[in-house]
Amino acid sequence: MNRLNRDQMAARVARDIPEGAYVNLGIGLPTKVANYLPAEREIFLQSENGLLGMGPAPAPGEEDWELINAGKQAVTLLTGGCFFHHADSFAMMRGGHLDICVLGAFQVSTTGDLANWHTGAPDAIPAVGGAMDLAIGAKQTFVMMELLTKQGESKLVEECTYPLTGLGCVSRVYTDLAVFDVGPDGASVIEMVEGLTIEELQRVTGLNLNFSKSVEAA
Amino acid sequence: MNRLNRDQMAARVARDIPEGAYVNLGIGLPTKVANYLPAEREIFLQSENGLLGMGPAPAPGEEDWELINAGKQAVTLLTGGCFFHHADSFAMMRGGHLDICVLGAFQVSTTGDLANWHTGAPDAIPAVGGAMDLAIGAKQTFVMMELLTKQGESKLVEECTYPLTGLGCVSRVYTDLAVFDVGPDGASVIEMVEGLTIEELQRVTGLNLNFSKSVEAA
Amino acid sequence: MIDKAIDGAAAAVADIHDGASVMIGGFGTAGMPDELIDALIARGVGDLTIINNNAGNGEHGVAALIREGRVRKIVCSFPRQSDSHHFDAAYRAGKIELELVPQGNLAARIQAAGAGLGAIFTPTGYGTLLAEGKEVREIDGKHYVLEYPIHADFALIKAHKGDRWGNLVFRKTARNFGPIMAMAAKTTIAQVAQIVPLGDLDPEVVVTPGIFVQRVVPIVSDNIAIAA
Amino acid sequence: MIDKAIDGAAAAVADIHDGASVMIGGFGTAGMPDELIDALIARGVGDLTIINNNAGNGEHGVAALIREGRVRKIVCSFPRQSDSHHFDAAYRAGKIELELVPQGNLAARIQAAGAGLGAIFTPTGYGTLLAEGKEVREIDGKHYVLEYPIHADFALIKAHKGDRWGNLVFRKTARNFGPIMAMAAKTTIAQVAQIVPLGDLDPEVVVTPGIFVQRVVPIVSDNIAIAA
Repeated sequence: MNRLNRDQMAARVARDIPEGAYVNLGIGLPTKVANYLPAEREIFLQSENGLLGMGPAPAPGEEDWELINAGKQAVTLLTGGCFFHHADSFAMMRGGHLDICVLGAFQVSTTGDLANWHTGAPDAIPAVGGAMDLAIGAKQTFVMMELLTKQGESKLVEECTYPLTGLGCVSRVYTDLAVFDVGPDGASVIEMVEGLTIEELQRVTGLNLNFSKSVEAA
Repeated sequence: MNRLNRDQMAARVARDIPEGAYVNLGIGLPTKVANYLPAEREIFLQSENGLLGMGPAPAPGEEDWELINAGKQAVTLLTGGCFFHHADSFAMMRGGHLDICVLGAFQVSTTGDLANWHTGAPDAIPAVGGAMDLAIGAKQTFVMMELLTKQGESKLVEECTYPLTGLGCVSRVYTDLAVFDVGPDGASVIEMVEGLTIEELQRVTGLNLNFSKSVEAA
Repeated sequence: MIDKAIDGAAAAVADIHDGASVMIGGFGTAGMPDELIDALIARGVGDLTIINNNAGNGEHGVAALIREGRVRKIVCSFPRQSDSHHFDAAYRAGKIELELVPQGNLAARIQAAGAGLGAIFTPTGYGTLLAEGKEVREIDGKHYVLEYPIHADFALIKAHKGDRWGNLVFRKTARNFGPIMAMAAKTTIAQVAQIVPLGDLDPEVVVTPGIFVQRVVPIVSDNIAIAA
Repeated sequence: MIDKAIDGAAAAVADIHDGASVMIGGFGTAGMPDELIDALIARGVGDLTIINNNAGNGEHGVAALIREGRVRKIVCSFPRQSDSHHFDAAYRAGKIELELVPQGNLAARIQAAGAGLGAIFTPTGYGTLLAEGKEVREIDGKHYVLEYPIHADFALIKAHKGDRWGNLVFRKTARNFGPIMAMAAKTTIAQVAQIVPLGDLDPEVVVTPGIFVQRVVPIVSDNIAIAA
């Protein structure tokens, strides 16, 4: 079975981001998506700390620590990019102006609930950052995650057991094994890696999955 | 009796505006106050249409119709002034950042209610503009008006009969006959023109007025 | 390559449809997108809801839209102007609906729409005719009125310079409602005096980031001097 | 003549009192007013409520304030950082109160305070732990949580350049919370890399008008390159 590695997952997500899209890539795994956006496609990356038109990391030694991303790493600004304050930045998210937001997750439910900010462990110090704003703000929220935990449990679930980040906010889930559409009608598998069968995906997730015609035909 | 004319009223209001004050002068009569602010006193005039540091009218022929005040007259910008959008401009008012707002009025009540936007006439087309925002936003709202109507009725009243602009928002009323503090404790006369008596002011207003010690001693 | 520049006002407003809600920037003549309004009139669609600070005066712009019977409803703070006879006549004849909004609430409600808020408690208007029938609440000893966001299908605004990504800068008090309307409308159409190459606008100085602007129309107006 | 320039961070923070609420700008190192925080620590007052996006890391800034036991409560979105051990220890020991706020609600609540709103209905956080016990409402088919403004006695922010009237411009992503905190605090103290003569800042380009700034402190930091 051709399980995708993290770079392959990032490349897969990048394929679905069209020219002209306004996109926020969450901290962690989603950051990798930037590496796979084709240079000839003009795509606008937003960073929650007040930056639109984010460019790649600067060359070592060229860092400007007043030009950073949400992960507090040094970045650059593309020609045509601009700066704004925090209220405008989150208005951009909350007001539905971003086309796509790509986030990591602990769990996603088949109806699109997202859990990605807090494990719920009683001794954990909670921290939310911009996760809840990002989850609900963009026109489409994509999640990018390995489908199974190290213990082999599905992170795509009937109902999230971790504390929620947002309700019904995720529209698509990219994993190392399959790509799912999620929402009010439940989860549909729209793509599977080579060598994976419908039966096996049903088994490892333990979910009642729909399969798109193209997947069934494959 | 030395009834003040409109320029004298404007000069009287100007006396009470200290250096460094952020001030909005309403359309009409209050606009005249600007003419009496001493040049050596730095005072910041705000205009609701997105301008702080408003200067005097330009010389004829020098008008820039993209540099106007709330009354849509051409103005200038002082060195150090700046521009901003409408939401920020009204945040400046509503958020309590202006020190003083000077407005005209149809009526003011002894408790500081203001009526200055609508006569309530059934066939009148209502128009409010920034009046309600200005009335309630500044740290102090001053009213400037002739005390009596042409028919001799007091415009300082127990209770406004015209539709209200704001409740309990006026702190001081400058008129051609006297200056009043108004508020929860009612109206106090803090100044009268020469030749006017306490008895006469009581009579023409028909109000139960308090008089400050200095007025009583005069 | 993304290029939001569009040639001519007519093309820019070609999808504004009957029944659309249309924000129009401007305060006085400053920031009024005259050529876009003319193109909207020429398009001939009606039943429009117009959001503007005023209700037009004289014979052009919003006044002309009203004169031609294209406006079902107007949301504004100050309809009565020196020469607002077309609005006055339509209003007295019951041919136009008026939603009168204090100017700061108008700005705050437009900003709330752009920011995705569901409603705001504002102190402006409390205890007045304009709050009648509205929900009120006392918070920390002050009284507030609940007001809802104002969204629109389109915003027509006028900026000073723009680039192909839709970044805008404004000029003096022509800024007024432009930046917040751009955020509140589904489709924002900005007429600009000049389209400049990408990168010419200093990233610190862009007032409206391109994400809020869908179309940029270069139109040289002759009535306003253009500073460098 | 109005001159808001003040000589030295110590003088600038000299009236911050025990029990004060203090907003501190900055996101990461960008826009963090380090020298003002150092002066606040040196001043020795405690029982403070701090509003910042984070809860400090390492040994300086907000982390040092917490280490010295000066902070009764912190309002922030992301207290857990790579090196936030002073916050972590104080929190686990029950020595500091945490109000955890989603970052966009933090920004919106600060902005609401500056704009004089009484409360806002925001969609962020609906249906989550962070909305527990809060008023919710469905408006036009979407769900919202009622959130209240965050005011403060003082704001400590870092800008790029300022003038004697308090006008400010910022640099790159160091802008972040500065402009909205300046509007939300009774007294805003801005450290700037440079004070320029009145008129040097282009009126179109001023990000924070002087009305929102009470004190401007020129401080040349050596850790950030200063662009022209």
